[in-house]
Amino acid sequence: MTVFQKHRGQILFVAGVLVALAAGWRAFPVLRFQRVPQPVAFSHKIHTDKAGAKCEDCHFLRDDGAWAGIPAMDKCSGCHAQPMGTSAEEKRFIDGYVTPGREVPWQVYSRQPENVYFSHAAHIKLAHLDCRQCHGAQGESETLGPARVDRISGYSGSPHFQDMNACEDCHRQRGAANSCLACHK
Amino acid sequence: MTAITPKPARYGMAIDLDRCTGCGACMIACAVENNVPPARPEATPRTGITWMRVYQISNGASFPDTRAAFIPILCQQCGKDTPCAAVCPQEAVETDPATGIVDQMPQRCLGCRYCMAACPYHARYFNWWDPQWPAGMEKTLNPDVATRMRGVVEKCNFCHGRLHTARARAAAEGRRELHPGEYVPACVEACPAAAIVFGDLDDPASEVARLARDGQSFRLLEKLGTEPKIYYRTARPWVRQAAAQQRPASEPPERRLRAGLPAPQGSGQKEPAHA
Amino acid sequence: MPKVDSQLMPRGVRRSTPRQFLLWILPWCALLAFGLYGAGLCLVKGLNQTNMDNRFAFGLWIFVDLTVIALGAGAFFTGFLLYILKKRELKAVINSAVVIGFICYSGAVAALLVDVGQPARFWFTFWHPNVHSMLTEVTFCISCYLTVLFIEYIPIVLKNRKLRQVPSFLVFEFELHKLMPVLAGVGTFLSFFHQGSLGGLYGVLRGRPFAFREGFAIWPSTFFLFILSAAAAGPAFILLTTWLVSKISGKPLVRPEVLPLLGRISGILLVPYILLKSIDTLVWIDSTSPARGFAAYQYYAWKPFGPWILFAEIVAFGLLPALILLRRRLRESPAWLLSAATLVCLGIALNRFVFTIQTLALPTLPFDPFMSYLPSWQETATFLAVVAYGVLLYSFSFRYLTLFPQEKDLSC
Amino acid sequence: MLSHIIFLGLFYTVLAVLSATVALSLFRAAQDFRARRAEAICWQATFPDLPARERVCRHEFTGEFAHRTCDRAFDCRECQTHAALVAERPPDAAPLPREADVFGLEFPLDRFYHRGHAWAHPQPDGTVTVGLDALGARLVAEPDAIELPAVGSHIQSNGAAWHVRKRGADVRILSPLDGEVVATSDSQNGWYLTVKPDGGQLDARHLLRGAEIRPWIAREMERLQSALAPAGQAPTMADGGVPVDDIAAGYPDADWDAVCSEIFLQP
Amino acid sequence: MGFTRRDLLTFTGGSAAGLMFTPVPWSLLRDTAVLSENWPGVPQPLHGEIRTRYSTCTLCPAGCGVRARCVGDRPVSLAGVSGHPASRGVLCPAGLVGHHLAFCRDRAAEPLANGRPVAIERALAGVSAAIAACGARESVAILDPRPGRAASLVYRRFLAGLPSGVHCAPPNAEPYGAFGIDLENTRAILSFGAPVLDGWLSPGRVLANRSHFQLIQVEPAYSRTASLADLWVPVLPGSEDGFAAAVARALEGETSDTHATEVARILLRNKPAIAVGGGAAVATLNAKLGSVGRPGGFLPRRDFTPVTGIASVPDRSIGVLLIEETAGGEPLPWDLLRRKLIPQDSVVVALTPWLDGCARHADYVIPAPMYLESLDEAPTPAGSTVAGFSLSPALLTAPPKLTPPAEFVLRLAHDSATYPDILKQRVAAIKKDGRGTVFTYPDAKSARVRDIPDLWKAMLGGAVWLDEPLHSGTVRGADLQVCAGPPGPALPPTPEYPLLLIAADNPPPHGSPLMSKLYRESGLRRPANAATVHPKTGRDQGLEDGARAIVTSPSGKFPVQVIFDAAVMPGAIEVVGQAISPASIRRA
Repeated sequence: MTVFQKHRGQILFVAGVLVALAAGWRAFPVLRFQRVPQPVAFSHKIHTDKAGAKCEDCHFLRDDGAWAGIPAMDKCSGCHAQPMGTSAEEKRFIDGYVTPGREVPWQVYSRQPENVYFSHAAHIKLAHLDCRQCHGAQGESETLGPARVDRISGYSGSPHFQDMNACEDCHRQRGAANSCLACHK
Repeated sequence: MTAITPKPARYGMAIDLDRCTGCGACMIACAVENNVPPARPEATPRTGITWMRVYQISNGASFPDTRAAFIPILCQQCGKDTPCAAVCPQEAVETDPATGIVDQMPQRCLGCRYCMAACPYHARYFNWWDPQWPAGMEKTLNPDVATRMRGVVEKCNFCHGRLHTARARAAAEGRRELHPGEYVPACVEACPAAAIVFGDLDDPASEVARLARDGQSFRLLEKLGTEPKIYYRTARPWVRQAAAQQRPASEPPERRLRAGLPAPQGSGQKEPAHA
Repeated sequence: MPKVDSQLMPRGVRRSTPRQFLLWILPWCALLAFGLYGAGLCLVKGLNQTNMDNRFAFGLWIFVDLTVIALGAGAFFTGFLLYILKKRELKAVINSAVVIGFICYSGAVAALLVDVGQPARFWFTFWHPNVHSMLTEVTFCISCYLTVLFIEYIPIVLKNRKLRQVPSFLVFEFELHKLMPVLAGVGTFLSFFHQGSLGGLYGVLRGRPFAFREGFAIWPSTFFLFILSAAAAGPAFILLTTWLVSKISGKPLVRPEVLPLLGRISGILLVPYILLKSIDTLVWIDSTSPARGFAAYQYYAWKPFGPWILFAEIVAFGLLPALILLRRRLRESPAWLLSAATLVCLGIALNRFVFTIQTLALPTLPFDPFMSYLPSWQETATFLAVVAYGVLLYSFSFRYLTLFPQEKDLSC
Repeated sequence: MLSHIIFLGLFYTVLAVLSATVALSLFRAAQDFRARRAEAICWQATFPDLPARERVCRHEFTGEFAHRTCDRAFDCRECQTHAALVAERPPDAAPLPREADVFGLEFPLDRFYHRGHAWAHPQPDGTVTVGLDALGARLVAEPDAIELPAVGSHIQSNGAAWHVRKRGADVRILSPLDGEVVATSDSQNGWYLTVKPDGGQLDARHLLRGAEIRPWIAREMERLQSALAPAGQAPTMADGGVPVDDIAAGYPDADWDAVCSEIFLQP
Repeated sequence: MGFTRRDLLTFTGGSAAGLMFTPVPWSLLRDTAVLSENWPGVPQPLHGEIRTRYSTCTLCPAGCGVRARCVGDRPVSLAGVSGHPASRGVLCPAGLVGHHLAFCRDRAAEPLANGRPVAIERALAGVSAAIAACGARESVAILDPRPGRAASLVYRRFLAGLPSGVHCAPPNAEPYGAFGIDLENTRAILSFGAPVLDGWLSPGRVLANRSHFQLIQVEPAYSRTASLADLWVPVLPGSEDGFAAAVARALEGETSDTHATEVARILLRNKPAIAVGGGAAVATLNAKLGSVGRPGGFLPRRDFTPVTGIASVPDRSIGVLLIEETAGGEPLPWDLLRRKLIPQDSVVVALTPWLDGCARHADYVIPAPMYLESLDEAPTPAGSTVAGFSLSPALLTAPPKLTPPAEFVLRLAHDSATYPDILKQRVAAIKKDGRGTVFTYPDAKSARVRDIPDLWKAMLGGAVWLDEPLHSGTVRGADLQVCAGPPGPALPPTPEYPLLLIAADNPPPHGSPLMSKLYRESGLRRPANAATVHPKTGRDQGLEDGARAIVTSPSGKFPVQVIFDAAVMPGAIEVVGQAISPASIRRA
């Protein structure tokens, strides 16, 4: 009687466990998210270094405390009405969006659920957080990677995405408001 | 630590029933502000959603001695032993210590409706349907308030969306504290007769605190001991009587009908007491 | 096929022919299918399929849940008497009691899952529990107790004639059965709490002076009343079902002394219940309700919920059966015994009805009307599905499992 | 906070207890198999579920009791009552005639009979042959299948010795003794197993012998007849009493599974 | 040996156990739970920069200032403009949801000829032909719901160019004619059924002054206004004029019935006092009160140009009738209009945003833009003591195929100018006169006209121009012209019509689906099909509460649902928006 015959049961059981672990930790995270590429290969680096743009030029706080977020087309067309460089991507961008005046459907990595009210004003002006704390080094990035969208819930699965526990912990540490509707709407 | 949380407020309302003309502007402004959908054709007065609902009450007398008044009912924001918050099995309801507002979290809500059974004011509403708007009208939704999905409970939260925007504006100016009057719910703003006064009940200087203290104010079902934060005012004794009295054992039919509700089975068509 | 059927049956007991059995279950299957369709509509289209509304936030389902759970209490109480207090005679019905308990609780949980607006969020209660809510207590205890019942059900299944031929099953059953007292203990503990918190569910509604009750510690008086009443009703219901099953199957299932014993237990528990219930009611009328601005007489001014309800609850469905069940002579006569048991069960149903439905029907705001409500066909269908499910599960258990150990010795 | 701890504490304790209970019983079950208690336990679990009429004490046959139900699952080895009775009335040592004809069934008196109709026959070489007695043999006359234990495997008294399938009846023959199977055969040469008994020699205290057999078989025949009788009919035998070689053939429409279970003590 | 079932079970059991230690079950549990947060059934609001834009409400003559909260360009909510001279920062319920009107059903989407879609040119040609075909005795009439607008000027010009053109207005278009009401200084209002607290004049202005005046409501029905009046005098329907006369006598000190004396005493104690609503007797009463041309009374305006009331147009005289209907959708009395038409081959043209109004009777339907969908104008606010004018800039993008009524008439007249041009001219004229002040909404400031460089731009940004008041007392033109009051005394009950039909409530305006929902669910507005009767009356008629019934009156019969209400005058049937007449009710 071989060892396999003798412990057939245990061996098969363990095999099952291993297969499950592999599937759950390796395959699942990949399958779970849909990778949505950005419509335009935008480079923060070029804009900050070459064009000498500052972050606040595009991403700023409005007087009413609302966050401007990603600039709209009129901002882009301000410079890109005509090609500034020679890159094919820029040409594609101008032909595809600037000339027809279409807004670019940017994918936001840290897009919060609709029921979340995130006040950039409070976090910048009062808590003095650094953008990187939530958005990483996006500002220096050469290109924009694809956004990860949960296939079931449709919520952002990008590494920059802060989930509620992260928010709560920070709020708890800093003694900030932590009631539901302090951040939900 | 606590330095960063502003001085807690206790927001409340004083509603002058003698000014209320029953025009319904408050209901409508509320629904617009909070993305309440137009009713389904199947909806009835008992399945529809009206965070704020204006009831008509009457002294029960017959023509020409009859007298009527209007009384807007919204979540009374109970401050003590809040009935709904106490019973929610999964902390979808809580009282915000910073504002005293009773928060309802539709995204956390299981839809068990225990809170609705618990609320003596019937100020909580269940989404019996998925929300629907006529084609194109969904473009007029207020971005500061999330739409609710079918199967959850919702209620007045003093236009929390407006509180958010007010706070954001203050934050943009580097303030943590809000100026009085910087944050006002939609119904208060919309009331043509200025019958609703809103503010911090804990701020002795505030108009609402003054009104709440003066002799003409009362609260609904005060004896339940839930410390509601909505004060009603009237100089008309019968209105105070009709609104604050114990339940009458029987009930003249017009109240039922003016409340837009179908005839109860079994309760019979009762005469007005005197008629 | 008939051969397999007969080989699954316990030996030495007579069962209806496959044909008869088929004829018996077919209508129930049809009812189940119909009910599942109704429930499906509620799940897919939402609760607008029901006749519940913002005032009648709870309807038929909650009433049914409370009732069946009260009736299902027989499982825990019989187990408690048998395994903890070593009341051997009850071995004759324990299996049946367990199955009934399992049916009642699983049925109630199923109905609850249809009843909530967002069933997919059921686990939120476990993940973000509000421990001050009676409903949390109920949810936790019921889900645990359902597990207990399931575990208690396993040995009964494993003792099936075919399954027991697998030695490992039989051995496992044997070992599990040795630990039954533990399970019985846990079950008793859990049932005790959730039967109570089901009462607390309404007793804590300070916004509903009709239901609100002062209490001890965190529990209103209804907490304890519900426990007592459930413990009293449980045995009565087992008594009824046992009698019913033996009538339908046309066979003696338990020794003649067992049913009166159950009746006696029920009666003994009924007495303190009625006593406390009366005291509680008086306290409520005298102080609790008036203190909250509601004179108790108002509640009974609305037709059809007149004062007769109080009388029925306490006297007709409480005192009367208690007296019958405590008199040996009456207890021994089947007619009296059964009618008393029926009264007890009806009394429980009425009591639960009063707390679920009447509480919501009564207005609180002075200018607010009295409400009434009739379930929609989808609601009714869902309820019937639970009934059909119960009948089917019991029929199969009765046919293929040994629910009444004494049967095979009585049958010849 | 405290309430959270108390509440959740209780909840998780309950869960722990439940899972512990199940785990424990699983573990113990495994233990039983390892310690060869499984078969005994099966019989322990089976015996109480047998109808009372199948659990009568052997001393009822010999009239020492008017009515007595066995409370030791037919294991007389530890039974004081049995010991006492045997002590005061030892089974006659006098050699008996080789053959005993009971209602035309041969029950050779040189062997010991188990209540489940297996006999044990000690051999000169110390082994014991095990077979089906005449009644059992007639019930399963031409078996559809026989499942014999592997040579070298161990059997326990009252545990399943081998399996016989006949007309949908799946019969397990209870072993009359504890021991190791040294040889197996189909019934051609009269026995199924040759067993090397534990402790060198056969302990037959719990087996029937001599004078007990006739009354025992008499009762067995009654039970057989009532089992064979279709509901409501008076029990009859094919030929005025003596069972034919293949009873099954005589009762084509009898529920053979029920019949065999009755006789071979299956629940 | 092969892979047995038992092996499979073991393996499955193992993987099940293993899975518990991976994120799979937990994240699936979470995702499915939050799935409903944005499943297809739930629309999500659009986001963008929050802007504030201004306009002026044209739904009714009140001319309220509108502050729109917009996401990008889309208005998401409307509110009043604080400090606005007419509306005092208030919008009425209908105004609050004006931006929903564009999404209502029953919208006219494209030009129709006899119910069939046509190109606008075809419609134009058809109408022109009809006009050309009109003989000398067949007049061409335009029904102008709001005379005194720039558009009205367009109509008048066009009609002047025709052999027989009639510029007419529906009844009550301008209740007080050349006069405004000096609410700010009035101390008592004696109202004969006027809905003083329920949408009368500019609601904001009325409510802002409510604390200064005593309100006496003379009305058979216990209306919302009556319920809040300082004194409610329930009179028999149709006897208002009689009561007015009685009060007039009482003012003279003659003895009269107790109510009238009481009322007279209140009026004398609170001067200046005015009487509003009602008929000729009310005019004389006002004369007695000396409220005409005095502060706190009726003050003349500069901008008034008299318009023929449709009632005074001879019957069977109109060959082509162009009816303008506003988004506010005050229902026009079609029976009255029909009588004015030439029985055969008269052509009716509906210039309307709605399909369910007069469009139902029209040969041509010219879809007009909905409120806030195109640049529009608001003339002098109702009851204002000075002339006024403001623009109503568009906040919504209009669907194609819409033609503003004035635009249509301009094209009929082959005038090259567009409606906006006309408005420009109007504003230019105001600028030229240089009289009066302009209140600009964004900064809530008033400035003299001559101090504003670009009046047009200011107006587009949200502003209202107010003329200088006339020197009070100088009454130009006619005396206080009173609106057509209620009809004469109601006929005595007959066996056939034992009861009296009276108007309960204003008919619900064309409104947002949201508004109608809220009114229906709160029961705040009585449904149009509700007949409210006193329980006693109802039972005498063999009805019970909630029963379906048929109301029959000389002018026809209609189905209703009976509501018992002890507040209703016994012997009366209150039905929403019904003209007073004898009637009977019986169960259906």
